[in-house]
Amino acid sequence: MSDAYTLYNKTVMDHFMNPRNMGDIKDADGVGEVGAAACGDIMKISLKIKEGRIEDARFKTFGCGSAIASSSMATELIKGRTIEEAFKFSNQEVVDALGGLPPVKIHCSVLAEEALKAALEDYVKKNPEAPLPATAS
Amino acid sequence: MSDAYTLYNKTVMDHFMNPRNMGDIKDADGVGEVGAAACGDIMKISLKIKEGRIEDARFKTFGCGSAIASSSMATELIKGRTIEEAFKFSNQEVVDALGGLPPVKIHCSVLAEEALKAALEDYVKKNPEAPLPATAS
Amino acid sequence: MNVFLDHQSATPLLPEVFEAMKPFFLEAFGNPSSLHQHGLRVRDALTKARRQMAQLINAESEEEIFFTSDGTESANLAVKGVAYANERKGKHLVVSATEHPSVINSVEFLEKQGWQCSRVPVDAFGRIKPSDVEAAITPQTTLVAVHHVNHDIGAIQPIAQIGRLTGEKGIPLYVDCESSAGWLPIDVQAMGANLVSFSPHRFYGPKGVGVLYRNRRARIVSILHGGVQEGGRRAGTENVPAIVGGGLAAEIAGAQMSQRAAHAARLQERLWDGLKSRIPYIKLNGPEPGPDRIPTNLNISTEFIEGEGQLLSLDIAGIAVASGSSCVSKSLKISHVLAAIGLDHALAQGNLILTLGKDNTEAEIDYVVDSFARIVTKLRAMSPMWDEFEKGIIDSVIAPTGRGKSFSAHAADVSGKRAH
Amino acid sequence: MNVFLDHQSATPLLPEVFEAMKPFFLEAFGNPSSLHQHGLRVRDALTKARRQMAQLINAESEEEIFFTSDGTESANLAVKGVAYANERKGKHLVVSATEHPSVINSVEFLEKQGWQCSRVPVDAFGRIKPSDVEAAITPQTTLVAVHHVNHDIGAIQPIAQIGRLTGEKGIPLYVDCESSAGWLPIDVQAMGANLVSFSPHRFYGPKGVGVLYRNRRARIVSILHGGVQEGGRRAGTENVPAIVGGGLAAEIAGAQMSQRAAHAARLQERLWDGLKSRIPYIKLNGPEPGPDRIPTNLNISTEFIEGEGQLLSLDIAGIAVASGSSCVSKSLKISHVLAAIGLDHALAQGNLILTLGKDNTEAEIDYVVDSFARIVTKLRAMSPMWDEFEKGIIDSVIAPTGRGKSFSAHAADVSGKRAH
Ligand SMILES: Cc1ncc(COP(=O)(O)O)c(C=O)c1O
Ligand SMILES: Cc1ncc(COP(=O)(O)O)c(C=O)c1O
Repeated sequence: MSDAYTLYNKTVMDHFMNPRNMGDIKDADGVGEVGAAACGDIMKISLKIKEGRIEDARFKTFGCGSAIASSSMATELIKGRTIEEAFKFSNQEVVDALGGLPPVKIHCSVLAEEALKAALEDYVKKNPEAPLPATAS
Repeated sequence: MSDAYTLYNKTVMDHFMNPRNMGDIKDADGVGEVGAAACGDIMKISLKIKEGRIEDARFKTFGCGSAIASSSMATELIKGRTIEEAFKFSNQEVVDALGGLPPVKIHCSVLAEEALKAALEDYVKKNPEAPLPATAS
Repeated sequence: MNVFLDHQSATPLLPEVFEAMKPFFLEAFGNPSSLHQHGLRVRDALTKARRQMAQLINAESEEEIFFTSDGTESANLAVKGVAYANERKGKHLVVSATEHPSVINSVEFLEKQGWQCSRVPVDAFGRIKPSDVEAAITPQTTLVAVHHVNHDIGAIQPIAQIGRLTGEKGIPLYVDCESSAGWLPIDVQAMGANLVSFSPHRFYGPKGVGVLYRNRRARIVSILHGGVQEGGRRAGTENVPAIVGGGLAAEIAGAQMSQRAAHAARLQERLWDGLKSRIPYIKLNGPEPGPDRIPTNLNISTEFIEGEGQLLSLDIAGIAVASGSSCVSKSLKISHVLAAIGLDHALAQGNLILTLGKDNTEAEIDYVVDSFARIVTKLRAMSPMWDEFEKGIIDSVIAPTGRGKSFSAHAADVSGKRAH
Repeated sequence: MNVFLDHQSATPLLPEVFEAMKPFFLEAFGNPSSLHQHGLRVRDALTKARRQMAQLINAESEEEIFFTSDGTESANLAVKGVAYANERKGKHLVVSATEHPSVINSVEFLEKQGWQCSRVPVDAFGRIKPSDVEAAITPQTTLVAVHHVNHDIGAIQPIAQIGRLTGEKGIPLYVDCESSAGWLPIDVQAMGANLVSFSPHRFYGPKGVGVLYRNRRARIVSILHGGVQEGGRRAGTENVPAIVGGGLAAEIAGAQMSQRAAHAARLQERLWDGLKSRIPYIKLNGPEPGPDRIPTNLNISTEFIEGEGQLLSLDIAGIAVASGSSCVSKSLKISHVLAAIGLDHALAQGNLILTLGKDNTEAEIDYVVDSFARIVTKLRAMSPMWDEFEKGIIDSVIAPTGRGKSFSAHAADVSGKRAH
């Protein structure tokens, strides 16, 4: 294949072909699974949280190339952040870190944000003693 | 110019380029000038008639290639015919002798027939003593 | 290895067709409407191409062939041209539910202008029942439009039967042959078709030309208005090189059709056998390979993974395919063809269309089978659905185990979490 | 000698444009809708071509460029696409009386569907008065369509003035630039045009592609329905090689425009000077050569002889020209452009259109003048009208002598003789 012609840019293609943090976390502290009604993509993010900080993040995704790349990138970005920081995470970070997505594919990055938030909420639910950030939705 | 591509067939092109009997007859015995309202063509045929027979026929035509070729061919065909025969002359003879005309150009041969008939009628009018054929229009 | 399995989208031009087109770019560049030698020369060339097109589909005369710019325009002209021409007779059309968007959307446009349209359903294999067509016809019907072969799922329609009944009722029958021309024999007279469309770019001819066959029994008016080209049925300067090339491509397709089709059928069998033996939970959409399916097309759904990822991974492996999956199309809607055959949403998601050509080889097919098996494994490992299927949380549509809820139910559950 | 003076009908492809198109036939044969490398490669090529088109007409963005199959389709899309998109606002259109049939006949079609249309007259030179356009506009007007340069008589229209007033009223302005693009500078922004159409086959690009420029201020809907190509504005498989070639032809035309135009202007002057000095009773239709006339076009009427015979005789001498004479067109009607400038029927009959190109030479022009003078003499010798003029039976329209009746009166007299 010629490198010159791919549907997505190099970064997206790299994250699609060599996804980071793919898989599940055994004994995850929080798991979120969300789906996009419009296109049918499903994304699952599991988190390992220690002392209010995300120690590990993994994903599984049923979806198109940009959905896979978005979840790969989101898990990369989120590792090491505090729960509070993570609740402020926005899909735009994913888009930027990926060097852009086609307009019709922006919703994939939104799905990654939502999967992450769902996992965080799952954690919060399981750990009611953990300090809840003010911005939690 | 390549011979292969002409609007009309070889015979028509020949009669257009080298028209036979072009011109006027001095002291013509009959002259007919007709026009086609639809396309604006005008055709004039002059006849020299001797002893009830067309001795000479000449044409002048304002009109397209097939109009010129039709009048050239009509004058060729008509020479030597009796008045009676000439009154039966039909445009189809012109079309056949030319080896065919495009459908939208058939009216040119009709014009040639009409110019001839007009010239014959002119002769008849000028020579009321001449025997009138039964089929005269 | 580079393998092109998307002949439905494009075919390379035959070198001899290219050679035939060449002089019409640089040398015989005239406009066929011109009355001088430059125009007359190309006019002759158009007549020859018309004859070649007529022969491919057994039309009675080359005067029944009209040139357009592509299959879409031909379909628009057939549908709207007949509808407008018969406006006074009636404003009802009958089409099948699985027509190409060029037909479906033309019909929708006419509906906005006051026409009524019946969409005849298809069975689970995508086949139209002639009796359904018959039932849909009303005294106001001025056109029946059915495609010969479906572009997505390769189903061959029972055209001759439909043609018999439209013939009896004296209603014009339009058959979109875009997916079949050049690959399957087409006999417009035996079909009972009054209008037929196809384009050479589907059988190694050039892009930029479409064909509409129309016989005297169907009245039609122009839809692109202007000059008097194409007997007043299609205005606009003719794309002479493409028409010339298209004519030759049609002639060659006619001559080589049986070999090409037999070759494709062999590869189709090898490919489908290979895929289904190597990959569990995979399904063929449309009729089984055989008399009801065009030998060039396989449409498969691979469960628990989505189509675009498969397409991208195959592309990286040098294999070009198409997908009817929702995420691939720009509209995010599942293909109306897959919807019409009642395909489960989960399977419509993981949909791929592989279309064979005359130059594909057995070695290529084996490479595709290997690559695809590897890719499916990789993508399933990434898919939460596969995992959940293995854990018995969700069930397979293709081979139900009786454990867990359906994929669709699960997808709805997780999608409900957030609105966006 | 072979002289091509029909560049209005066709131009030969530039060899470098042909070279640029080549790979897109055989090698990069993909469909731009495909998501694999074959599709993506040609998608890039389309974007480049869009940019080249945008630059030729100073469009703000390449996203304002839509590809169609030819100038006719672009005109149909502009007129009907805007009319349908604004149907709820109003159903009134304003066009000039001398638009190309692709506009005129689109408008007639819309009239059958309930639209109203005003046809703005032109003066004796074929020029539109902006105040007439203004007067024709009503609150229901949703489109004003005027051409930049007339295809028959080369008149350049006062577009910027018209654009100013449509801009003030917020009515979309469509400018058909088919006859000017590649030869005269076009600045859609300075023109105040919202839609502009042209085709590369008029400036040494390929047939099979047309361009429609449309900016955001004009709403438009598709008229050929189907897939989502061209941003949903034009369905159908794109003619990639022609688009690529058209883009390059546009780029080259832009770069060479001033030389090409200056060259044509020199030859135009030489040709017209030669003809009028050698041939009596000859008239130029449309504006004098200069700022109001495109430098490529001469439209002449030679009195007492008819157009087709001139065209045929010139062809035999190796000279290719066009004719707007009634006997030449298939309809047997005089060109609506010549009718609109009020040209005497007798002069409309003997009408020839000579259009210059970049490769014509002075020697060619001199040969044309000589040949034409000889042909006119020969045809006049054959013409009863010339004879009757010389005898004082009919008079000249071009240079009246005061003797005899008019040609038209005479023609009516002799035509009255027989009905057929
Ligand atoms: C069945 C069918 N009809 C019509 C069309 C439209 O043809 P084109 O792409 O030449 O415009 C297609 C194209 O894919 C098709 O498959
Ligand atoms: C002014 C004008 N508009 C539109 C057209 C139609 O363009 P095309 O021949 O590319 O269909 C022409 C063609 O001659 C023209 O001269």
